[in-house]
Amino acid sequence: MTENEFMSAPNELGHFGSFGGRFVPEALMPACLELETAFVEAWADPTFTAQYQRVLREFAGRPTPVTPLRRLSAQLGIELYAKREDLAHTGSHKINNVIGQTLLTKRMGKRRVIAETGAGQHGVATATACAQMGLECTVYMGEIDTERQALNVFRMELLGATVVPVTSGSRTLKDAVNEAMREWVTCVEDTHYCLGSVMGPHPFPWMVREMQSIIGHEAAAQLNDLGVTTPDVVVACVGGGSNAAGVFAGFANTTARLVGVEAAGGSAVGKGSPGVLHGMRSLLMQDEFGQIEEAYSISAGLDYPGIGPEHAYLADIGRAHYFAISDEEVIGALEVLSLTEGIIPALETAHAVAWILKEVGREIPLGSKVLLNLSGRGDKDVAQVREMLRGQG
Amino acid sequence: MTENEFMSAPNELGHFGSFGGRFVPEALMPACLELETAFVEAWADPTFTAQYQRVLREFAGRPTPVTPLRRLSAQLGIELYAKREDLAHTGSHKINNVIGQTLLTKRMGKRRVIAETGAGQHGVATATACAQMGLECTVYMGEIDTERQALNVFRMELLGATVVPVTSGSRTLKDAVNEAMREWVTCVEDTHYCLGSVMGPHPFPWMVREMQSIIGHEAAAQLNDLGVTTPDVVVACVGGGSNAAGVFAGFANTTARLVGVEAAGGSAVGKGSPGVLHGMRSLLMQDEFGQIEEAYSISAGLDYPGIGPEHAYLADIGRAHYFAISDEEVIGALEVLSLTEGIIPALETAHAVAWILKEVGREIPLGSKVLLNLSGRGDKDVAQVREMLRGQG
Amino acid sequence: MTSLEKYLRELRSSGRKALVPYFVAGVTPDWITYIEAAAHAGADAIEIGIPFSDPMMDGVVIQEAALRALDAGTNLDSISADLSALTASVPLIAMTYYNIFHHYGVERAAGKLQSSGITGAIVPDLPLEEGAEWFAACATHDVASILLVAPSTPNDRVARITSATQGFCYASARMAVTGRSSDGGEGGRVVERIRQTSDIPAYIGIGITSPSQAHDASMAGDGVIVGSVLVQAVLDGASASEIELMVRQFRLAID
Amino acid sequence: MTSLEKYLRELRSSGRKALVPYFVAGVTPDWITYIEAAAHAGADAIEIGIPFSDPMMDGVVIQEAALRALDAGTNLDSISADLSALTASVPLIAMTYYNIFHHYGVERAAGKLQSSGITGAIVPDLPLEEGAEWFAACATHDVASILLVAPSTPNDRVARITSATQGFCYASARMAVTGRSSDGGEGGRVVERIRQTSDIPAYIGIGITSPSQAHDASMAGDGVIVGSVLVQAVLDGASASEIELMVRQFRLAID
Ligand SMILES: Cc1ncc(COP(=O)(O)O)c(C=O)c1O
Ligand SMILES: Cc1ncc(COP(=O)(O)O)c(C=O)c1O
Repeated sequence: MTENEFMSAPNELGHFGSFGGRFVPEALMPACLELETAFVEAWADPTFTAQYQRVLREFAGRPTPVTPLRRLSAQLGIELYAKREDLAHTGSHKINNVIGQTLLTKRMGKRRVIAETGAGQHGVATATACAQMGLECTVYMGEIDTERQALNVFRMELLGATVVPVTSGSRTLKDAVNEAMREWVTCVEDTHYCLGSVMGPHPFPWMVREMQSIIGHEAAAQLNDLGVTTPDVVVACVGGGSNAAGVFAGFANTTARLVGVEAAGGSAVGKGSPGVLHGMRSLLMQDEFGQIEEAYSISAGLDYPGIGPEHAYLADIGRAHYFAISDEEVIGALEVLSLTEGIIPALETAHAVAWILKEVGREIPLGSKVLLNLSGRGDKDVAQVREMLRGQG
Repeated sequence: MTENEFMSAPNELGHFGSFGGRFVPEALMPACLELETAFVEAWADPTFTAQYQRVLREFAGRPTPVTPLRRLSAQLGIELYAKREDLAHTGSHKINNVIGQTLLTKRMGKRRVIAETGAGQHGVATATACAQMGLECTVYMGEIDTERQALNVFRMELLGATVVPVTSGSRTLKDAVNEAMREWVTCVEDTHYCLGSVMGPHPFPWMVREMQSIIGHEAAAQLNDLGVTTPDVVVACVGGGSNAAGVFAGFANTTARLVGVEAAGGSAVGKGSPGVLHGMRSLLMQDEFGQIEEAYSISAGLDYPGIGPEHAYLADIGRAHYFAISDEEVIGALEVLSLTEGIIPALETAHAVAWILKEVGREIPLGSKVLLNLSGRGDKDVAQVREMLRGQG
Repeated sequence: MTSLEKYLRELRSSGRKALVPYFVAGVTPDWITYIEAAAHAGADAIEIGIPFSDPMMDGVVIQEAALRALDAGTNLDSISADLSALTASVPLIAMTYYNIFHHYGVERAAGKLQSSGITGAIVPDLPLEEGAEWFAACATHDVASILLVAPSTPNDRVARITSATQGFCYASARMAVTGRSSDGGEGGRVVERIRQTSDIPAYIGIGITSPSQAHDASMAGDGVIVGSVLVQAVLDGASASEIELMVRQFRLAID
Repeated sequence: MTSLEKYLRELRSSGRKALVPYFVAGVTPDWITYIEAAAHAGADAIEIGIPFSDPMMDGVVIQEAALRALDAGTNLDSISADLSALTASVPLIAMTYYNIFHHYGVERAAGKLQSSGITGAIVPDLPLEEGAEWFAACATHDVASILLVAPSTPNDRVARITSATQGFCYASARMAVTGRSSDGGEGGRVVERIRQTSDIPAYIGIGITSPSQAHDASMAGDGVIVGSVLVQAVLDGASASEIELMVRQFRLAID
């Protein structure tokens, strides 16, 4: 938890530049303050961080390896490495954050966790950590998503969680967050809200980034072992931005170029403007009157109209750069990585892959050393991809 | 590759006691001999084993952790640990063997790999390793299995493999092995047959065991780090027996009791008798005239009427013990592990879990230190389990 | 002191408990008639909900009404235009989420409220710490920024909130979003804690759905806010005179 | 020397090329009539396939026939019983997979073959190295154990095989399972390599599906084995006289 020039702690209001903050109903303010205090104390407590690291090691399979993607590198004319969050328990980086927050829940003496989920990755991860630690767990999920991702609903139920279909608004992720916040108001006493990305009110964006920064710190050391002192480019997909923030954290104060890749249909940096939603001031997709727009992406995990406030800030100051990838480009990238490297990435991750494939020789000079954060595995998406390829062919 | 008293190399004919051997058509004999020589040389070559270990580390995520299952331990009154092969790339231990064999394929100068698969786990693992190494790959899969496991077929295809539906016989795993052998005859020159378990003709049972023994060796060291010098019981599910052989190898010459758990409908030790099939003499389920019987199990990976010859031998000399678990007991065990530890196991693995749940206080004295080989993750089975639980009401 | 606060303090001095009904702007084409009806029935001020796509503090009833209003194309400009037809002279208080004002531009938004005859604003997701810009804009345009105190708010925060709130202090009767209600809630205790720090009028709201609940709340506080039950009636197709009748029952209960 | 080998060596001395048709026992209720027909048509010995559930060396045609026979309840005992009705006097050679004999008990199985009038046995999945028990049992019961040499067999192995095989040495014409065929195969080269090590009669089989292929093979070897094409005809419903005609064509081609 070193003090960085870039990606250090936000100010006491949770501001990253003009972004972040804590835009919550007064009823939740004490819980946010309590959480901030608890997090700051825990994160400075070697006993806590050791426990966090132990659970990640013993239970979640950390450290995940860095894999040199040799065949794809040769084809592209760059040196490409993948940080393998797909190998973490439950299949993505989401577990890192969730283990940190559930441990914190126990430390705060709370007995119950609520969470929102879109496709179900964060929900499954939360249900998993709660089962492992013996916490009660309720997951809010848009009704449409519960239908699209019925298997993930069943997975959460197997893990002992209660899944509540959210029938308000667009009945997807954005509304699941609204509903989780509404519910949190009624049970802050004994319940922690385990937010799934670097978003929401302070201290969530900072806390989740810190709990994901293990990705970047591991990767930096592992690349070093592979002879790469500093990569030229670090690339990650961005939904809320937690995997990106996690990997960026390991390289923020190096010369590495940091690149976040959004879905074209959920491109808060590309198409958004500053706004306030879900407890934070950040970049949001919204209409002329400030009504939040529906995101649409082929990948449920990037289907969010906002972005974490720290990313908005990093974009603002030019420390990180954000690009958008269209649905059409994603499937091809998933196929290329599967075929040449034997890794079927999540559709979310495939956005980052697609950007690399597209930009070699342009944004990525030939010969560059590139680190791809392979945020998750594609098993969850295989049925969908199959349908889509059938549709095409 | 130390010389053990138990689980040392078989004799020059590939015999483990009266089991094993090389019962193949003359046309395949030279290939088996060539493979044996190549394996013996490679396995004694530090460059090769280092490469094997490097790929497992960098690509497949080894070492997989040993997780203390604290909540379940407390409930059961034993000390239970899980070796987490579910966290290996592609979701099970199958990748260990496949990486060894594909590296060997390259070393032998062959350019192509064929494999059999039942549910598709070994097929996906083989397709994965072939993609990673740039080998051509054809997978034989019973026609019925290609229908039941259409998503795994698609996965293999995404990874660049050709999947050939086998229409002969019962159109399941047993026939896929037959067909792979038939095809191998026609292409032994440039093609390696990557068998998926500790079965088939010598050197496969030995070679696959050696390539899986990394499970047991890692686990022994990891348990030691957790303060367990020697576990009292080591438990693994048994289809062909590769994950069991792999974990047993780390404990064969300790006082640990070794337990293999078969599916009641595929119980070669429980219901079988000595016979010859697929190149080996082992225990087989067969009728009074020596016709091989169909296995039936809820879990496709245990749906095999035989068992690896070394297991037949270990059963024979009493070094390992084999029990059978019925389909009905499996689902409950899957639910218990999911609920109490946040790990949804593969249906195969759930057999081993079920045996533990059932035998605590009987075969497993209270207070025992038990190592469960958690051979694979349940994601592949979740749809099936959901249907079954629905069926129950 | 803003005009609204002056008015409400005088109301209290007169011994009258304040009744503040809430309606969602734009929920029907003739939503203005509900405002007129409520004013007729004796409302002392009226909360006008400006619909937002993601109403984090609202329960299903108000969510549904907001959605209808948005589908009908409601926005700050259309509301302002609609309000120009209002004949009743009753203080109006805007209630919405911060993004609506933030996106419109806080200065411009406060001006718009003023020019629409709105003299107060409740922005439940804008806490004390983040409000400076908005509060300043409101000050310029004589719009009272009304803050909430929740049952969970610690005492030191109550003091800071009551010293910043204008018009009145909104005492949240329960840890819940709008619309939920079964018991009387903790409004009385919240009001007590407010009074220990300030003499600002303290109104109780959130989950007040029956006249008898309103009566109890008015015993503890200086006024009551009644929302979801009215909005539900509107959603169910109530006429303006039916709404007038409902508001009158609340009026009777607290007088 | 087994009776079979003596007989086949004499056949060779007489200058006659051996024709060995193959049928699956039990494939039809009256399968014995095919054996009679083939004997009539000039077969010098007949291979009788004992069906096995997992025929690893067989292509689709023989697999299908084996499946039909198994479905009809065929087993070693039923075959033996059926054979007792055979009138033709032609050497019979059993062909099956090792598990059939292994499970029956090798001693008992060899005795059963003998008592059924079978004087040779081909067990393609039982290699030299694993055969000792079976070979010994066969020896006791005057059953010739016939071994195969494949195109891939290295020379030193060829020598060991030819010194162990009895009756004849089966020269596999190609690297394939039964039934596949397009070209002439490598049978000639395999026979040459067999002859460099032994004077045992060498018969060519695997994939010989036409009389002209049989003719070519008979030029190189001492006999030919013809299987799948006959089994296919049986599966297609050929009558015994049609089979007789087919075998006669092969006979003509190699004489
Ligand atoms: C594999 C994977 N990658 C990325 C994301 C996007 O989340 P974030 O931007 O917080 O990393 C998700 C969300 O579900 C995911 O499952
Ligand atoms: C997870 C898992 N465990 C066990 C098995 C059984 O194989 P083996 O007995 O060779 O370990 C399989 C086979 O597919 C499997 O997928």
